Amino acid sequence: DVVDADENHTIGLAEASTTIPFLAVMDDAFTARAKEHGMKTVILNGELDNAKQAANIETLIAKQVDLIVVVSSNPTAVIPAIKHANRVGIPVIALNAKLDEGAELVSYVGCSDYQYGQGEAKLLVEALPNGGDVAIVLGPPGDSPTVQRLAGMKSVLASHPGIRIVATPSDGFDNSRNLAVTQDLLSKYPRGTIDAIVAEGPQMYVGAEYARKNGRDDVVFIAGDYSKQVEAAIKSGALYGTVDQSPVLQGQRAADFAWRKLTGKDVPKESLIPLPAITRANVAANPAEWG
Amino acid sequence: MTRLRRLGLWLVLATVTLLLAIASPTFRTVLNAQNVLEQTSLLGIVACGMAVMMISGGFDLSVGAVGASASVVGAIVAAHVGGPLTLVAGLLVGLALGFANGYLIAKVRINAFVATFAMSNIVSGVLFTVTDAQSHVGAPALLTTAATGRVLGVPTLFLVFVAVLAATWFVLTRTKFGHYVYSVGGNAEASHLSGVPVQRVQIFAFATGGVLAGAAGLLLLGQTQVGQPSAAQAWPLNAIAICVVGGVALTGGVGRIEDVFAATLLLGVIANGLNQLNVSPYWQPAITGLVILVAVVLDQYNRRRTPGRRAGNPAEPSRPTALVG
Amino acid sequence: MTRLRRLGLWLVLATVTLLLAIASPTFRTVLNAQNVLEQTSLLGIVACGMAVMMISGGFDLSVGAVGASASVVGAIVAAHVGGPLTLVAGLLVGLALGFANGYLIAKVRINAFVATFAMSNIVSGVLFTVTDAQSHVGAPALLTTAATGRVLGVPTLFLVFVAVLAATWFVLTRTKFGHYVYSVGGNAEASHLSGVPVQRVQIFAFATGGVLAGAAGLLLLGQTQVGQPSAAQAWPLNAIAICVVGGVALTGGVGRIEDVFAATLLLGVIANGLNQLNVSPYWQPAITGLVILVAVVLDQYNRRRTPGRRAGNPAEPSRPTALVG
Amino acid sequence: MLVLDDVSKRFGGTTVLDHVTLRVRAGEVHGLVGQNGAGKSTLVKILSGLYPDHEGRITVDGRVAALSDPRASRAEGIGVIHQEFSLVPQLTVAENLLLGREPGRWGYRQRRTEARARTLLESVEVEIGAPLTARVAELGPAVRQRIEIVKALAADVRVLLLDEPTARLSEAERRSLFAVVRSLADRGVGMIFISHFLDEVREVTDQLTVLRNGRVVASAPTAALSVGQITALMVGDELRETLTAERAAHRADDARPVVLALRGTAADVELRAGEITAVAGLVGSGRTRLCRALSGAAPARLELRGRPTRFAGPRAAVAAGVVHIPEDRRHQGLCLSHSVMRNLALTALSRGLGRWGVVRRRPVRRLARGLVADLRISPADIDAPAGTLSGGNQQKVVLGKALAAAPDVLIVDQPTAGVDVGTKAQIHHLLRERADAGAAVLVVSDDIDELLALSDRFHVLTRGVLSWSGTRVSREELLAHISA
Ligand SMILES: Nc1ncnc2c1ncn2[C@@H]1O[C@H](COP(=O)(O)OP(=O)(O)OP(=O)(O)O)[C@@H](O)[C@H]1O
Ligand SMILES: Nc1ncnc2c1ncn2[C@@H]1O[C@H](COP(=O)(O)OP(=O)(O)OP(=O)(O)O)[C@@H](O)[C@H]1O
Ligand SMILES: [Mg+2]
Ligand SMILES: [Mg+2]
Repeated sequence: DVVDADENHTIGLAEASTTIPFLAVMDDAFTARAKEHGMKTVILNGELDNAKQAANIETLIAKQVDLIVVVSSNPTAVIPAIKHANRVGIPVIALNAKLDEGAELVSYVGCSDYQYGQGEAKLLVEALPNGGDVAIVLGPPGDSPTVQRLAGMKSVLASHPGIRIVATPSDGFDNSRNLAVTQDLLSKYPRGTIDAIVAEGPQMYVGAEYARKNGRDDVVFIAGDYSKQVEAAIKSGALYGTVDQSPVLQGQRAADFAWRKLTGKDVPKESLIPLPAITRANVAANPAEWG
Repeated sequence: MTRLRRLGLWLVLATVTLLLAIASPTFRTVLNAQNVLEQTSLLGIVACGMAVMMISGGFDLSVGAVGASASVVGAIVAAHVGGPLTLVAGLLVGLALGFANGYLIAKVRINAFVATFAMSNIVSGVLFTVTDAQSHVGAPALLTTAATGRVLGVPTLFLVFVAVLAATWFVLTRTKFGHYVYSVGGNAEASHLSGVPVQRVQIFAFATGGVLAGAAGLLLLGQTQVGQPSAAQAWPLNAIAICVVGGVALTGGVGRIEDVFAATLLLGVIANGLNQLNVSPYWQPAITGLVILVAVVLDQYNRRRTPGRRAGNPAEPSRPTALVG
Repeated sequence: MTRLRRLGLWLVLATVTLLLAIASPTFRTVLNAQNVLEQTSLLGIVACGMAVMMISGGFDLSVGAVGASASVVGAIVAAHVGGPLTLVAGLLVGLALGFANGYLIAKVRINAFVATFAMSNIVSGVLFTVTDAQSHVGAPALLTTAATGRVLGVPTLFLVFVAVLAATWFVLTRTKFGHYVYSVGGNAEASHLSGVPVQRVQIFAFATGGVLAGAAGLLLLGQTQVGQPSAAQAWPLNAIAICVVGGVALTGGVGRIEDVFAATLLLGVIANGLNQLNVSPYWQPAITGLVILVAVVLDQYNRRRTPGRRAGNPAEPSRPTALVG
Repeated sequence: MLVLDDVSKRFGGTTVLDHVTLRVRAGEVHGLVGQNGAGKSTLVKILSGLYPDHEGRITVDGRVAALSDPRASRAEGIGVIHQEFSLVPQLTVAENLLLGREPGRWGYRQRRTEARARTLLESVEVEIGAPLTARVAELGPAVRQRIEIVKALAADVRVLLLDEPTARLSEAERRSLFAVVRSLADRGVGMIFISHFLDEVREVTDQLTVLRNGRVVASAPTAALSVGQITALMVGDELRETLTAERAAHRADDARPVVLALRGTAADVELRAGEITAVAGLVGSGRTRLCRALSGAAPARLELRGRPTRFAGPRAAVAAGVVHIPEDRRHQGLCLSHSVMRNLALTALSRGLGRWGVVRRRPVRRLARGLVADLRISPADIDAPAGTLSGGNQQKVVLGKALAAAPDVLIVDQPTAGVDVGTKAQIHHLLRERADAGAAVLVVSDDIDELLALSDRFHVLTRGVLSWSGTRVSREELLAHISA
């Protein structure tokens, strides 16, 4: 392929799932920014299935797209497919989820789930200066974000022995189950026996609102990600805060990098977006991007 | 005898509850009991509809998509129009989709798996396209109260569930339609020969299932305040599991709504109890699976010992039965 | 006549392929054809096992958990011991779990839904606990080649699939066991009275399904290089869907492996084609659902028109049939 | 009052009814006879609204009847006793009796249904032999037959179609059914009566129509036709010579070796090589139980060729050469969705068709073709699904399945229920052949004449107890022993 500045480039996005609101906003931002650069986009749904994601990358190779952006739900599983793309000379950018060594990547754009967990833990430390007992509500067992975020949290809490993890139930990133899990925690730990509940995802607003309405103001709630519902819950005081990984920023940056690569400009090997903490203090100034 | 017949499941429920109450001091609090009742109710409502469809000889893999549609449509209507119209809209969505399922199955003669699997895909596709996969915020106060309120300490959601149970029980045992649901599920051909309006019964069974899935979707909206297109994906399999544990045959014609109630509570108590005991989320599915197995074996044993009241074939000790149902 | 009987599905497949080839220039490339074959093969192997279980009158909701177990165990063995032992270990896992399912269903007489649902939960739970939910990296070269290699341009994975298809076809149509699988699924009691070892047939049918799920898990490991405990969750429903679209009745006794092949390719071609046509991922499930509906209706119509050759009940135009299967 | 004009029905390419014209007057019992597969049940199904796609015109009382579905047929006042029962196994006897016509508009009460069923039973004076609250799944075919009859009588019918109602009735029940038929006729109900028992057809019908291959070959007042003439009309010229009914030689011989014996029950029987043993008894007397005990379907202490044995199941029995033909062909005998060939080969497979588990196709096809010819299964298509065969032909498939295994002990429960006269003789011939080849055969039948024609030795069961045994007996004596 001769790179021609006037040629219409097509970039493929092998998405982990297109039906998760967060990722859907990222996809939209990616598409919009790509369009500004005059590039077409193709988005494939990986359905959170390793084999399906690998197959989608193969499909993009067969479609002869000019560049592939990969959002993977497993850091290893897509490596063989990316190697194939490397062999046929299609550049690959990893987005939102970091990949293992082994394949050649133009760049990684996103955040690290590890740092994300660290961000949540820092909020926790800030909310509980005197330490206390906390429960951590996990995502779907075994999924990469679940594992990485927990590891990140534990790394920070290791230097704060005053904060003890007393329970780690799972809500599977589901609103209704978050409510059930929160109810169970609150009945298991009556007033004064638990100090905070931290979730790995944005569903925490449901449980937090429940606690607020039922007078459990003794518990601090911290969510992950910044949806419109989380925003409202921070404003209402139900949530203490959250870590915001901007899907818009990530999508835009991936499109920018793709364009730079295809037009022969250099691209940084890694670009981590900031993971600002959102609390009551700055919620008004930072409206949520998705919901 | 008849009364004893299906005590099996209730005994398991009582035993499990007792064991958990002994093992966990927090399990036996009033607050926790309220929680259990509230947490099981949503899926219980879906399971009531699923039971009607299963007794009629089918099942519905689209209840999740239907529930999600009702919640999204409800949220949109609540945001733009508001009030009781939300209810109407959500239930109508459920009714229409249930009818569509029933039509495909009874008239076009597509089997229930394919019809409702395809329906689920189609509904989800439309929903994601319309909403761009984003959640919609908004629920009328009525729904919020229904989903999260308490009446004299009892969760309103549980009261709604009990009302649905009672209505389903009444329909199944005290109306001609209900009687026909059993006869069609037991032997559609014989029912047809006997003048039972088989197709109409099938269509209405699926319409009932659709309406209840829609109602559950609305209550989910009341509970979480958002209509989320990707919600409720686990409903179909979980509702079928509740029904099967409750003795509703996948082959149709057999099942009692009381036992579906027991199965709903059993699964709810286990899930809650394991959380109360701080069992690792990794172990929870395994323990749930084991308890289900034990419950079904005991229930079966109990039914086999009660003479002359077998559901289905009078199975001799060594006589094989159908694998399904 | 017999040969024409189930052409319906193949015609739909041919039509869909042709339309896509016309509509999309990249769809009709050799590379893409290779991709389609490779992409459908994993699920196709699972569907072969599912077909055997379904024809015998059951089905298996644990194929996903079994596949994930085989891939994780395979990865661990590959990392510590390596080589061909990986294969043995993975297949043994599948075999053992399949046997366990069969035992629960045939001997303990738990219905297939509950038994395999519980098994799936239990296996996943153990797997998560043992691995602490972490993925394990490592696959022997043999598996990597089998899953990703090409022989004269044909994906090895597809060749494996074809071999499994051929073996399943042979077992189902040319062996005593295969005959028994059909007869047990068609009428377990009549088979029992005719001297068919019903329980043994049921157990072996589930063991077959387990082994094939294990094999698919190993190939998944070869394809992705990682054994992930949460992988393959969509396999059970998707494999059942393939079988049902391929005309395998959920009520047992009916089904042909050739048609399962056609259904596998059909679903694979649609998924790939919609991607090639840049159809929005939101619309894809809806279109897939519609095509499935149309395929099943055409197939059914075709079967009804072929005189005197109906599968299943001799269904008359106005006579209702069972909803399932 | 009921008139069929040029009624035809095709299944795909095959014409099953060919321009049938039939007239049933009020108060007339119209007999309909013909070989298995002649199209009798198809005619009944058309009238009950199952085949709205038939050709020709049907009028009831001069008005064209639109028989679009069973409800419409009912609305025309047509009641049906179906050959293959229209019962829902999961429902109770009472619920089945009133299915589709429960009292009330929307509501449903179990108790009211039971009360209504009870009054119904009293009014028709038929003893069902099972409590109204029993589930039909737990009942045998004889009881089901009676439920089917009462169910049809539940409606206020103007035309009643009886498709082989007596196939599973005892002598006494037959009598009471005939009484009901006669009183209905007196009330002006027109009836179509289908049966393979030509004597009884001659007894109860006024008018007789003979069907052959879907065509009406004769229609005349019954009195004008002898049994011989009817038979000749039914089968045509082809097969007449086989019809000379064989009368058993009654060659019971205590010197013959006992092959299989039941021990330690109140109904111990011994089956001898080369003999046909009959077991007679009323419905529910335990005949089926005896068959199941002997064939490994129920646990029992047995003696096989002098050695104490316990079969672990039917499979062990089959392996030892003991094969059982169950009474309920649709539920225990056949897989209706499978081809005739598959069904015929099943038992033979476990007796060693094929090597190392591999089944060779050609011998299986040859076996199936042979059986189809021997038993005159029609259509003679080994690939046709068993469910599309007529009732009598299905029965032949069940029998053929057992014969294919070349058993040493053959236990047959109701071997010829619903089989036409010609084939019945052929089946008797085959059973006799098996016995002559050295097999021990046990026959259970409600048809006394069949037992008498076939057997060398007789046993009578009364409430599960062996109440009489003998080798020579007259019809009257046997009847007396049975109802004693
Ligand atoms: N659904 C069907 N599809 C194809 N052929 C059929 C179907 N139903 C019946 N037939 C054929 O129609 C013919 C007539 O069958 P029918 O049941 O009317 O016979 P019958 O006179 O009642 O016989 P029997 O005395 O054995 O009950 C048979 O050859 C049968 O195989
Ligand atoms: N599985 C069973 N469980 C309980 N009772 C049974 C069972 N099978 C049969 N019986 C009862 O045992 C008795 C004998 O039944 P059996 O079926 O052997 O009689 P039969 O003479 O063959 O009658 P039929 O004419 O109904 O076939 C009946 O009263 C019946 O109700
Ligand atoms: Mg007939
Ligand atoms: Mg009997």
